[in-house]
Amino acid sequence: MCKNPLVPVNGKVIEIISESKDVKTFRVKPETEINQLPGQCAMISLFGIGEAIFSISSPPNRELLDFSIKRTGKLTDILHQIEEGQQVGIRGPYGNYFPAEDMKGKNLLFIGGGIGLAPLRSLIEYALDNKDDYENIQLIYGARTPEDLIFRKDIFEKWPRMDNFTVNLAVDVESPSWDGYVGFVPQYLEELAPTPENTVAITCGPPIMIKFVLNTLEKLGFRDEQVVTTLEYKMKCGIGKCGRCNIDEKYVCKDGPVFYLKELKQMKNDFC
Amino acid sequence: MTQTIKFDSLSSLFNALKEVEKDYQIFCPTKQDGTEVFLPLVEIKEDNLKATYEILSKNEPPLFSIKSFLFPNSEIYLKFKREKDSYEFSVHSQEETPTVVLGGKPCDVESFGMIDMVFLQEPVDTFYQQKRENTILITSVCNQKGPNCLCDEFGVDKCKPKVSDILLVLGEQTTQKDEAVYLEAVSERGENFLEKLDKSTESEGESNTPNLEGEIHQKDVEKLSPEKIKDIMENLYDSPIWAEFAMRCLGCGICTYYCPTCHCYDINDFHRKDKGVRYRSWDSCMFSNFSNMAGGHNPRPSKEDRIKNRFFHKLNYFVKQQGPLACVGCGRCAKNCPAGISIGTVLKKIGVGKHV
Amino acid sequence: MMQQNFEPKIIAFCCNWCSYAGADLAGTGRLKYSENIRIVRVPCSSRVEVQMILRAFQNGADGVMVAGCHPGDCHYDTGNYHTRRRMVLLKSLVSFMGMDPERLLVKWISGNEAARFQETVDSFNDQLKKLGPSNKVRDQRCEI
Amino acid sequence: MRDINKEIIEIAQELLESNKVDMVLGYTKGERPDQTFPFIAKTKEEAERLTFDYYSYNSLSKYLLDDMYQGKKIAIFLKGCDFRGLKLMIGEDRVKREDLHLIGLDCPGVKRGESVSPYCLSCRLNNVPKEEVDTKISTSLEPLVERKYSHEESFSEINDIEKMSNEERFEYWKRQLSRCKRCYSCRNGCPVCTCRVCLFDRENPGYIDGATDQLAQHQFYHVIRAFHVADRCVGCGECSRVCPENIPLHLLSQKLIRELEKFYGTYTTGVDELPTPLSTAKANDPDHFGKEVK
Repeated sequence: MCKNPLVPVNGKVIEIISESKDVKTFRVKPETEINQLPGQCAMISLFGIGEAIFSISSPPNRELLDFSIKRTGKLTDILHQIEEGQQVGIRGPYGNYFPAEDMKGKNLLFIGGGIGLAPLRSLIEYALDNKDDYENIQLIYGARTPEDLIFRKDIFEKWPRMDNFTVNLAVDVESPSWDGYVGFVPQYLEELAPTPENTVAITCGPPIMIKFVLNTLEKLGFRDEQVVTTLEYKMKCGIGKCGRCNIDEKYVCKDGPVFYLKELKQMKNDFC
Repeated sequence: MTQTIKFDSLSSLFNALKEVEKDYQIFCPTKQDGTEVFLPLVEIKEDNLKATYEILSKNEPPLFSIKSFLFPNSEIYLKFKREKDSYEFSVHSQEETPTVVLGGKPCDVESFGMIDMVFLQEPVDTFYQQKRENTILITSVCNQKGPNCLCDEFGVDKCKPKVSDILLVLGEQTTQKDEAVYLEAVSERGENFLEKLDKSTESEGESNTPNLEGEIHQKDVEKLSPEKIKDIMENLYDSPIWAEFAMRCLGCGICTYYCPTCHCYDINDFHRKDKGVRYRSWDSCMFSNFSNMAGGHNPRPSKEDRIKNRFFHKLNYFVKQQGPLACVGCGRCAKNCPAGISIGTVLKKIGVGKHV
Repeated sequence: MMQQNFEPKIIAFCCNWCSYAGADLAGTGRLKYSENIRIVRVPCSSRVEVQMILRAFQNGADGVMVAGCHPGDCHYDTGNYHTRRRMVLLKSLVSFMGMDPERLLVKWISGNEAARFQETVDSFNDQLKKLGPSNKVRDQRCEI
Repeated sequence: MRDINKEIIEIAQELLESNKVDMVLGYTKGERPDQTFPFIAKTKEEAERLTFDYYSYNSLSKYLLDDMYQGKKIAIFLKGCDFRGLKLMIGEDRVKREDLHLIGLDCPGVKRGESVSPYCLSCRLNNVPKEEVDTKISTSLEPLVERKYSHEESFSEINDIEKMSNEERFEYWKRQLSRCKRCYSCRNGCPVCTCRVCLFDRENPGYIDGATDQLAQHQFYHVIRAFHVADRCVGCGECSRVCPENIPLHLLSQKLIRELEKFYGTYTTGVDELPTPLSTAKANDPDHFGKEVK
């Protein structure tokens, strides 16, 4: 009998990196390869507690899979208490992926908020792996406070030093430890006004931020097929059968999580 | 090859079934504490037979649909054990004994056609597939429509459903008007089962099922066109009718749990000390925590959103995804909903089919 | 009939001000009582909701004990009066549904009644041993 | 005798036309003669569909808690039990009396399908007191059952169960409860189950578990559901009526009502003053746990 898609494979947490006070990155080594593409997700399970779907924040072809997880619920609470070496269940990859092929030869504009940088990171790193295929990369990233910014090594050290890579950071509220931009991401985006020419914008963040970012991008002249976003819904099966993550007839787990703005606009239901 | 077997009466059919009971798990409908239930054949006593006969002869589906035999209300699929830091998990093996479900109505068995589309499409849900292949469906046909039935409208043939292994016809439903019971094989699986049954019984053996009597033909009923309804629904997204329904909806899960085509599920873990299981159980899109996320965001926060989503799924999304309307017209929602919201009332409200 | 080798699991909800102190005193006084008991400290016996008791049974308890201050001595004046009303009712409902009400013990134990605590636990333990494992209210899923 | 429906429609139309209310919450006929369902009339035309008959079993007062009804002026038709449920909600500040226009009905007893609701057989508070509502329907239907109220007889069903042995009772409830599909209609239909967030809906701690193959989970749900409305029950019997599996849930409530009565005296929800028996406690209550058990 062939394997049921709901049955996970074993994985081991090799390393845990604390990103902020409520975000940790778990570096997992699965027993069998997952072979994901940038933007895809996987189900992580702690036996006895449950499963939840998370986006993979590392690019393809790495030994370890990174999951950057914010502490919000029952499972993530426990996940934040585990130690390196913990065994977890993993199944996936699920969903579609960022259209990295279509983006070749273009500028990439990443707009992220809070934990929303996690799925974007897989594509950023993928683009850096294939530097020749892509033009300039710009990242506009914001969080509530400076302490809430995640992937600090990447955003403060690694990425700003790369060629053709601009990093613009923002925080929502003023803080003594912050001398950068203070304000919301959509606002910052409007001020920076990146050109839509030969550019694809990729955004992820809290639903309300995505909503305003999409508006701003339109104002800046981005067309619907130049904007890509990745969404998050409650999921149980990850394979389009359990029926809860639908927006219209599309299942976020199977037909998403990555959607072009064009697709979102055709939907009758609001995505948030 | 065995095609049709005639039994003198329901009890002679049951005696024949008892002969093969060691190879099959057989379930039949009957009444217990005044309520229709499916029980294993062994538990059906002589005095239950009258109730069983009544349920079979009724032109109305039994209280609860038979989908739970193929897609159980809750099923454990993973077991795990913890030893210090490591976990061991294994797939919880399912019973291999073939199951026979007697007494589903044509609408019930046709619903499996729809669940197949979802669960058997890639990636295949092997738990369902295994049960599906291991279950023989003996369908009790109807020769008339019941008070809530919309089978004709939804294209379900109440006399000869497409998805079934064996058809069960009661003599009283036919021109013969007798007490006999006919079993007619309509699939290979059904034929094999009848052959086994044939050897074990001294019934009259092969014969032909006499013709059914009653309103067997669709009378002036126009079959609903999935495409047409899908298009009508397209324009109803912002309609006030959903709020109207929501105002009287109780928000319970009756419609989803009693619906033979609803197939949403939930996955959860249960553990005690070092042992645990992972199980899936039915879930209902009418519950507020169905789509509520850990962070507190809920894409469908109000009853209106949920009721709209449910009927859009049945009458619009499913058509787009798979083709047919996700309803077999069994009428259980109409019978059981305490607030009188059913597929029939929705169709009426959206102006489809004057007959409903 | 006493079951051989059966050690019941007892969950005891003890009020912080009286019964828990009583248990504490039993400990410091080296009074030995059955180790089958697992004490959960609660601020007041009225904090113990029905769902907690049932959950304990579901998850494998063979007996549940709710212990609070003697009526009139509640740290919050009326807390244990509420416990009293609630527990009487729960016991009748549970027995109406055919479960064993004897598996739920409610007891008033004050902070200086170490001996009473010891006695209560031990006699409850013996009683549960006679009753045998509780399987009417237990979730059976881990036993497969 | 006047036609009750005519009177209902006239009253509703008058209220809507004079803008005294935004909507009238009542009943209308369903598809079949034995179906009557809740209905909201917002216009004079819609009001013509209002009706009241033996099948008007739903408790309408529960709807008022829903978000969709907030901030609106609502006229609501009330049977005796619904009225008592509503009074509890008003007493607990869950709804505002000034937003409501209460229309009292004399209830003839109700049925779902063919069976008369068990509670109606022993109901003595079927009529809504005229002085407590804004409008009283003067016509009434022929009573469905001949009521001979006897306090003892109203508990006859639970007596039968109490006569059983412990094992028999356990088997009885095991059989009944294992039919439960956990659709929550008994909770959602109950007019006195009024928590803002139900403990069964809370995800953390997840008190209830989706597994319906475990008797323990059914017991957990039903004991707690019954217990949480024990002292609040108005005896409408809606829990048993809405249950598609015919689980006699009202027996649990009846048992609890009788126990409360035995220990703490009679209390009739919606008639007697708040607090309800379980939200208060007295020093001189009987103490069943004081005596030593040997």
